[in-house]
Amino acid sequence: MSMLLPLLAAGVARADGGQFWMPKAASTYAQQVDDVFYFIYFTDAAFFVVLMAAMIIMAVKYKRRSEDDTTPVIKGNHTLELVWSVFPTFLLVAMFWLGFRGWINMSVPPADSMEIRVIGQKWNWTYQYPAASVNGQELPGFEVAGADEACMQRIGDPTRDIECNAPIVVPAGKPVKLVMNSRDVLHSFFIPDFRAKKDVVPGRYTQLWFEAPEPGEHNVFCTEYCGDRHGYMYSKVKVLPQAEFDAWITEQREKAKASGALTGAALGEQLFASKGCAGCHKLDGSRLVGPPLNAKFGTQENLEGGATVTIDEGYLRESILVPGAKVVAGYPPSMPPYQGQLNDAQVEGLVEYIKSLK
Amino acid sequence: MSSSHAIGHDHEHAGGHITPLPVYFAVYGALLVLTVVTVAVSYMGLPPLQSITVAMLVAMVKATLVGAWFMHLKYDAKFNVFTFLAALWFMASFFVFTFYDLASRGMVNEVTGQHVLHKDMDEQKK
Amino acid sequence: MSTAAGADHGHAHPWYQAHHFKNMEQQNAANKFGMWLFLVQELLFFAGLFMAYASMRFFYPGTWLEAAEQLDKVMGAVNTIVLLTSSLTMALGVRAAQLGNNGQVAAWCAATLAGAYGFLVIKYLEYSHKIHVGLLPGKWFDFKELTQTNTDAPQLFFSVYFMMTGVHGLHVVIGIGVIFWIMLRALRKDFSPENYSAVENVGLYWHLVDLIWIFLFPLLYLVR
Amino acid sequence: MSTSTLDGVGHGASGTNYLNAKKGLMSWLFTIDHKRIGVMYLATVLTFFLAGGLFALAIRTELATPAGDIFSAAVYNKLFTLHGAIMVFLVLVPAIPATLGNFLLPLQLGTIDVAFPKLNLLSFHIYVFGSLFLLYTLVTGGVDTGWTFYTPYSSSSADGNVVAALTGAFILGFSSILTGLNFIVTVHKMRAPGVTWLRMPLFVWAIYATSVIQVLATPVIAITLFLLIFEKIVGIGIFDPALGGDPVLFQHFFWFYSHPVVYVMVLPAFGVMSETITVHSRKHIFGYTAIAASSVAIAAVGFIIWGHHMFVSGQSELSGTVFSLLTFAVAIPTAIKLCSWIATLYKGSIQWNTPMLYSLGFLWIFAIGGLTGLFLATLATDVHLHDTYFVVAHFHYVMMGGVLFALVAGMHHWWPKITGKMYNDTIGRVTFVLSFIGYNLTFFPQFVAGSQGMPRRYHQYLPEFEMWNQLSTLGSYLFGLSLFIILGYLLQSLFSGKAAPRNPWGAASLEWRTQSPPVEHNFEGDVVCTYGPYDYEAHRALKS
Repeated sequence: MSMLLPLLAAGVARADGGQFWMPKAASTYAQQVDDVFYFIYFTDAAFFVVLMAAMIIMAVKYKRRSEDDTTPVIKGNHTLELVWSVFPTFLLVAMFWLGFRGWINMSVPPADSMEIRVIGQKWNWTYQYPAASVNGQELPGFEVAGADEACMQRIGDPTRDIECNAPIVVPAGKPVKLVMNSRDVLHSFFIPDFRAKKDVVPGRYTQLWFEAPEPGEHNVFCTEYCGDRHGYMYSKVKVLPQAEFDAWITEQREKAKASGALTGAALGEQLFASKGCAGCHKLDGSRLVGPPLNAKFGTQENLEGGATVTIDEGYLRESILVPGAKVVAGYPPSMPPYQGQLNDAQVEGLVEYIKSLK
Repeated sequence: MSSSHAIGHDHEHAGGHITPLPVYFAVYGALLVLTVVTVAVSYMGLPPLQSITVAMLVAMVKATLVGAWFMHLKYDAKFNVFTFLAALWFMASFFVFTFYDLASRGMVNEVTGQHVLHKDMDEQKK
Repeated sequence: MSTAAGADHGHAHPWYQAHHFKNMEQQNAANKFGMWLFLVQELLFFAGLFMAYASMRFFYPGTWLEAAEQLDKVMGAVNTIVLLTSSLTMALGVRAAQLGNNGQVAAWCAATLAGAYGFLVIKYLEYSHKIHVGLLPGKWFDFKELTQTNTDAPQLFFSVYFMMTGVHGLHVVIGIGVIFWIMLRALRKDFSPENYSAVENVGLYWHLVDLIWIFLFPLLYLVR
Repeated sequence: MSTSTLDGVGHGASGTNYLNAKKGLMSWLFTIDHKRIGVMYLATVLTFFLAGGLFALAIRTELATPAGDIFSAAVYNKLFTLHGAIMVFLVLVPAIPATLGNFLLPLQLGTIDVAFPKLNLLSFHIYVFGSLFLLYTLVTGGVDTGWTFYTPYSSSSADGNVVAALTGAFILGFSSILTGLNFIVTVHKMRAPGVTWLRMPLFVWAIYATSVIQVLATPVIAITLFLLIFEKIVGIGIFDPALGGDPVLFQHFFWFYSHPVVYVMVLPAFGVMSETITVHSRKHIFGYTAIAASSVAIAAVGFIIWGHHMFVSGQSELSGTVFSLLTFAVAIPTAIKLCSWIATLYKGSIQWNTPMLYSLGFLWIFAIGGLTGLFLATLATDVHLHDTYFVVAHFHYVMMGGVLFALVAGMHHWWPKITGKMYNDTIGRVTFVLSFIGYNLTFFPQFVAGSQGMPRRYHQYLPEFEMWNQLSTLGSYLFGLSLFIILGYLLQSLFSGKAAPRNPWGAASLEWRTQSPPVEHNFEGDVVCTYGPYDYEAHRALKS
């Protein structure tokens, strides 16, 4: 019963664009994956129905009539056993072959793919776009990361995380290759609509490619357990038409060039947004994952373990680089260390920015 | 518990097969010689691949000597031998399949295959 | 399994035959087969260490050759000979048990124990030298000469070295315990040509410890 | 043994049995009687199952709404970690081999005890000792690494409880190894006269294949956990990329054990099926040798397919291909078993009692579990489905549904033999309906949520998955309720159940030839086996 219902529903759903089992296919190889899926699905369904029908019919038909029932001695049947050993083998080989073809396709990016670096970190994604020379002008690469603070106010709403975290922006109709690695633990980059997934491993690079033919927005999940806020590590893929994408990326590169001149609190403010600080620290005095940071400079803070500390430049610097050293009481020690990820000027900028907050 | 063709005064006994003393000493002597050989070879400065091949071959001969005579596998119930070999077989499957992954990373995708050292990690962080 | 009282159901059993076995042949065969299965799991336990060695060596071939130079081949070779000798004495002890000569069993066990202690003493000398100069596993590694010339994780070699020899050394210590137990039982005249499987099984265990070392020695010390 | 008592009612002349032969707590805790050890395992395993099950209900309660609103993320992560660790290490691995296996193996072989009774007791004590470590982590705040302990999350976690949990799992491994070792020797050396290899019940074959895996695979997880413990203490760095190691290597180590171990869980369940389906159909098993051989084949092939857990982990593409191909090879022996059981029903005399209903329920659940495995063995589809709720549903169908339904079927089947009491079959059948619906309602919707893209181990989820999760939560409450009812009426039968006859089902295997419950040394006399375990003709001829 519980199987028949979805089966039926799946039949209906297939007529409805096949979205009962799988989300809408939005990459060039997604349809290929779905075809394999449905090949296995209908093979499975046929086997299941035949086996279960046989089981139920016989259970009813041969229900015990009296305590003295006798049964014929049937110890086996070599022909039958041979049939059910060999016949499925062909189907299994077919499944393997279809899966293998799809897999090779998914594993080998086309040579003309656009490359974007993806960095996983507890608990957000950073996307690094390469530098380029546009109209003879050298423009630097840039990073997309972090959360929109105003958006983040909606506590307890899961869609918040997916909407507020910065999306990875890619062009439509062009293969994109993600070269990924992690700064801390294993993550996994999963785009259900593209049928694309790959673990993001610290210490090595892994890669993932896709080509989205149509503009649109698609969810990104982290599918490798990575600690406390694993279930909040959402992002989006924003597929733009080529022309819009070109305009976007040029704008970002020009911004990056301009912000190269930033220093002090202005640099800090920009980093605070782009490094994802706003995802955990609010600036209006209310708590999120971490303590709020406004009007904190110069005050006393109680630490986990009973000690107190005055919030000065040294403490802020240490807390950015090695957050686990002195954790504020009542908060989890879950901030990732930024040692090695920020240069001196950047740390300086963040400290100046926090000092400036009222 | 059977023995059929041992050297020397071989006979059925409640204590199973009794290996003659000279056999033990001969095996021991061979083990010592092989140890000297393997140490000597290590001073010859062979390239790593040849060096490890020779060392492992010698070790396998030594292991066979210990297994066959000291551990009585030569005279033991055949199933115990099978058990021992089965363990080696499953060890081998662990080695072969795991190593196949390590060695074939990067055969399809170059970038995936790079094992980044921790020092590169630091550079990449900067 | 030999201390359970016999004579539970009618038959007269020798004291060393457990009640659930029909005869000594069955008991001895079961004991020995059980021991072999135990050795099987030992082999697969060590398989993990060998795999760790192989993969780290694969990742850092240069480090491996360089770091292995820090080990003392002579000490390793002497230890190999000590362990091989103790393996011989153990085999002779088993032979004595097969013949029912308890006195000789105890004597050979004592000789084996001497070898085992000798092995540990030499190992101790090696360890203390390494600890002294900072050739330590993992985050304790503090050997300037290597960290200066080689940034390819030289501590990994010593992680593997200490894990492998440490686990092996633990087996030697356990071996000392069981050989000592066998020696005491031999002094109590426990063994006879019909009842010697405890000696034989301890022997098998000790030979396996030897067998593992036969591979550890060249892998860690010799392969340049 | 005199033939007239074969199906006779009542106890032996003396009225003593293994349960009342000795008295006092110590006579249980330090018994070397395999039957008592089996019963103690059963009690312990069920207790831990209760704990793991309550964690599961807590998880499902959190997931009833998309927002992470009942527990904090940190607590939720600990809940699923403890649920997984308890269920895998403390429940599923010993669930059938150590309980029913311990109780039945010597009985079905017609012998007095396992080959090494003291070692058997030691296994139990090690099991309890190991479980104390997990209990320690539980009461001191839990662990949040996931039961898989993937590096570098586990190795870099500052939580000291991780070491305790690892130590617990390490110790538990030795219990499993020693049990397996004991059973292999028992099967080889302890069979009664006439019990040839091809006259062993298929349950024994299944336990035998299981034991082989336990002995060969468990040491590898032991050394893995050992290395991981040192990774945490000393930072040896083999698995931690920050120190030069390779986290994917850890996954190889881990799955070399953890894939075969699913067969440690499910092969004994197959064994139970081969017994219950034949006995309650009163029909010779269809294809005895094929089923026995497929158990051994599954055990052997099960060792070289672990890489299918790692298709997207960063394992090489070629390696993934090889593992995918080999994985399909394990589907064949499994299919052979399923077909053979169903063919056994043909022209049988099928009794619709509780053990049989759970057996048929097992076939249904295992068919779904097995068939959905094909999606995960196939490379292209696994990329999409890996680490989603589809996988969660799949392995619960196989591990939890498969093992639990078989365990419940087996408990009902052998309950008269173990306790000497009959339970209320009517309540049993009604509860079956409840548990079957509850079970499928819990896990089937997860397939849909998963293939739609819902990742596992998520504290919150997007509203589009809400309907599936609510169905699942509802189902889990029903299923949980049904398990409490089962526990209730089984316990009640201990006090007010009718005395069980020697052989209530008319079975032909050896364990039914002794009284219920068996005497301390299993049989009233020496056993000589003259016909196979499914030879109901010969059995009947002997009886009349």
